[in-house]
Amino acid sequence: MTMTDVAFYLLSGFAIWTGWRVFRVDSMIRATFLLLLSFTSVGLIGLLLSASYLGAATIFMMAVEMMVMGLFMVMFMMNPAGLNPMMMVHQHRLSIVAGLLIFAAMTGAVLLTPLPSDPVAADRPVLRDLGIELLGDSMLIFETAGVTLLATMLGAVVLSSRRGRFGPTDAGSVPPGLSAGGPPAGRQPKGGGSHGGHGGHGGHGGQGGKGAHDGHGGGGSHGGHGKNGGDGNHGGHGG
Amino acid sequence: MENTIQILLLTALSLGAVMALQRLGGLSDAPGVTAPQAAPFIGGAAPGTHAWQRFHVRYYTMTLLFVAFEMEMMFMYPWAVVFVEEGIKALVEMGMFLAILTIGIIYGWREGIFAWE
Amino acid sequence: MSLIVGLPALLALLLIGLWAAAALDTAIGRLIVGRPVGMAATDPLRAVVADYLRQRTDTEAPDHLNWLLAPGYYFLLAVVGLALVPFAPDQSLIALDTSVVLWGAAEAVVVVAVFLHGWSPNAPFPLIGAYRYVAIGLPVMLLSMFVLIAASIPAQSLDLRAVVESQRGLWNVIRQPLGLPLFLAVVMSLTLRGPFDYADSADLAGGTSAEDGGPRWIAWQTARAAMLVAACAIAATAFLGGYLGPVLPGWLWLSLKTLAVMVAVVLLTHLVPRMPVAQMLTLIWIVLLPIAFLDLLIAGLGAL
Amino acid sequence: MGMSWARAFAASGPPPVFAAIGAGGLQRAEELHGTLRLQRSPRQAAILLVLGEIAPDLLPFLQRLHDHLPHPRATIWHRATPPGDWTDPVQATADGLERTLTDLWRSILSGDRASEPDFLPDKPPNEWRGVGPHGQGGKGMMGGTPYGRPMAMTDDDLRDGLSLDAYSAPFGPFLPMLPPGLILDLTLQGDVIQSATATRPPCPQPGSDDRPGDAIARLMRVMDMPALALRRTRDGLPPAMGIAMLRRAIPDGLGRARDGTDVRDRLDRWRDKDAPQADDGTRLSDLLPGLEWHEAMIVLNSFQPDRIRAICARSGPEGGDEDDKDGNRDAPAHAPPDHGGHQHHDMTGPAA
Repeated sequence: MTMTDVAFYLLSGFAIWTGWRVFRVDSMIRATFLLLLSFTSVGLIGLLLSASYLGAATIFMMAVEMMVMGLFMVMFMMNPAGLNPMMMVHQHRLSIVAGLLIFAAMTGAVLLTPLPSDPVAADRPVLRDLGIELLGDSMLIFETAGVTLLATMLGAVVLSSRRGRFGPTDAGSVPPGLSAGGPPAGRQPKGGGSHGGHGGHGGHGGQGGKGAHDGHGGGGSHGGHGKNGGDGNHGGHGG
Repeated sequence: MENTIQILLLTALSLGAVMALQRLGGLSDAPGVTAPQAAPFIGGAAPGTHAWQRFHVRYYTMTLLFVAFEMEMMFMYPWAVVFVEEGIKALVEMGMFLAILTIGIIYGWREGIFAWE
Repeated sequence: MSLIVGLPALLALLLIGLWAAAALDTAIGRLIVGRPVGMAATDPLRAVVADYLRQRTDTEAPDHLNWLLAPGYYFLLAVVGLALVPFAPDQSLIALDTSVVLWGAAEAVVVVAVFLHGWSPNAPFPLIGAYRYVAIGLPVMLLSMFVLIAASIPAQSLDLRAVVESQRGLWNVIRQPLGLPLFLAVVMSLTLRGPFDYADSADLAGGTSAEDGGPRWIAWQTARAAMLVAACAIAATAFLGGYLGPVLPGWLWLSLKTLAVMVAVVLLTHLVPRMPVAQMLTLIWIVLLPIAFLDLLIAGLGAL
Repeated sequence: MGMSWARAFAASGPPPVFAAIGAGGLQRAEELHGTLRLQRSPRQAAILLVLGEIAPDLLPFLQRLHDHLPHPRATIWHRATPPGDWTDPVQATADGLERTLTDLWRSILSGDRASEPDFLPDKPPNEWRGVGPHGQGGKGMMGGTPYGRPMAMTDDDLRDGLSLDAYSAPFGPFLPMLPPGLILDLTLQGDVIQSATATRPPCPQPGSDDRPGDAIARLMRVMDMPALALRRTRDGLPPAMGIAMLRRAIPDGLGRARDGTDVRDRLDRWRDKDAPQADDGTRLSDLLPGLEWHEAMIVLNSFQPDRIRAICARSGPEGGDEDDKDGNRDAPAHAPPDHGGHQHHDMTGPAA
């Protein structure tokens, strides 16, 4: 085994271990930055295998994205720091089966596909090739990516910014009912309905003064939490 | 290859040194940290709750704009390498690209996303 | 460069740089107050030893591991940055053809390290400092990317070694005059200083380091000074021609230029106030970012 | 007992000091900034310098602050009388302060003087060890008192309407960036202030009002220009260039009091050495809610000691309700934090 092999196995092992730890820790911040460590290891493997731009760019992008993800995770999750232990996974049996199936499928694809053997010369200027490609045949794709990213920006601003040139964007909005035609869900807007558009909050009910912090989301479901539908599979299972 | 192994080595050395600095330092005969010592410093008063909370980030819209913008910046690295070769064509192409994205920034600014929500 | 020669050289440069950073900060501070400089060269050392001999404190229920690791990450990023800097033609500790990108990645991880440092103590001031820093640390990174990409254009490479060689005729600081000033802002943000110190500021009783005492305090301040050395060395490399210069050996030129950038940064730290964070955010996106565009345009037109 | 060379070397430097300022100590603190190594947080200090008389109601806070300092630590009383039950207090005379400080620093480093023990009992705010299913004092997701404290709970927000956690805590009375003696009950969401009441006004600082140079210096220190804050030109003010930079960094219209002046106007009055302004009935609820932390600290440091004392005195928990009649609709009608926030409506709440 050469040093490169040793480094490869070390980094791969670390990437897998940190990836697994993401689902075993209680703190959202720990989970977020364990994922970053996992991605960083993958980026370093990229560097190791002479993909120097891809490797460095992976670390770069993932650091930024995990940072932003961490902000949102803490914002919208109950018990974000994991002060009370909790399970980060749900539906164990289904997920174990699904995980094994996907693992088998992907491993099978890797092992059974006849991969082409087309080694690139070590001194090939890959970065230059990429640049030529971006300015040549792929120029349209490149500019389309610009427009797509513009759409992303506009969409993000429209969806998440409350304040706008024409007043609060949620003025007069009412959350949908829990049943068809039912009364609006969630906390009732106070004072003229200037903020209504945040739903749920069902999981933790009342907040009755400093001493009475019990009874929050003890069971498995904290179905409400309307702001973060996508994160709904974390949390729960407090006791 | 070699550079990755060097980075790994530097990682081990740096993390090891700084962690050792923190763990080995300090009074050997100091008493353990007591409860009043461990309370967070807010000027002499005592807080009621933990500081960790669903922290209300005031600039979240900006972070979304930032992520999109940053994604785009990744195209600029290979572009910089071939700029001299491609000349005016590269300049125009990147000018177009940046112009498109600048629209996003100006729009966000007009919507007030750089202020504290 | 082989590790056996390079590592001790790096270590020596870093230690001298750390000491110079601390002494400069003290000396320039005293000069501005109008007091004698006195023992500015050894006073920081005394403070370090004193803190090293004091009790390690903790807060209630902190994130112990991340609190311990955060200064380590910060220091590591500084070391990696310094290892990317060429000392002489074709001589840098880490020989990488995309060192500009890797430095960008290190800048991105700095935001993570500072955030973790503020998050971990589970105390209000560090927490506010951490979150506020992310707001500024992220967009400032765009400035860094723009000016470093501009510096790479004449080199036709993302390798800092090539960037230095491309300045044989004319330094980038003259060719692209907007690059260095913008990068100084980046340096101040990376090292939590003066007008860009949104993490460890006075209005938060020290922000992310408000709960750091004894050895923790030294570890964080050391990492901060190391980052100052590394970021200034990168600035000297990308804009001031790095090791290029007549008569004196290359590494000495590099050190002198790094020192010059450090003096500029420390002066700015002391002389410029910090504006509220929302104003700074607008300033970065609406004023500094277009200036960075302009820098890129100047670099592009110059290279045509 | 001799000291090891490391201790002797450390003892030859200036001691790290945290200043707890009481009544009449502010002006002296301003002078000491130039000569002592004043730290921002007690975690980085070895010596607690009590500067000015500490009112009896502030004594428990002083004790809690004292316990934050890492060992070895000591306390010095300067222009202050230690309470009778303070064991072996060290007092420093007006001109002997530096001498006393260095001697004390030397003796606690060498071990000749034992480090001061805690005042407060080693007891967590709530008993948590072994409580609850995991033994960390918590219940369910958010309940209980994990590691001794409850978690913050959600509340409405006055800016963007996202009901995230509200952090309520009393800040002060010995924070270096707040007027000394002020205990400020803040409810924060993120770093934005939702509501502010002063449960205790700042200590009186006689003679500080006619020192505009000191006032500008305090503002400079909050905005991280500590060196320029110490420099004085012949007219007793920090350099004009520094003041101009400071002014530019302060947003226009920030911290408008009822008499219509904002922070910049007040800075201009100091610069021009105008007479201190008369009190105009401003309350903290006019100034702070809706401000981000840094802005709030700038605003609080833009008043002369007497004026901020008057503002805080009428912003107590009892007198905070009458601002609404001034048409100040943006001010939140929040209950003070001790009421535990407002009542949440959960899904079974009233429909209309």
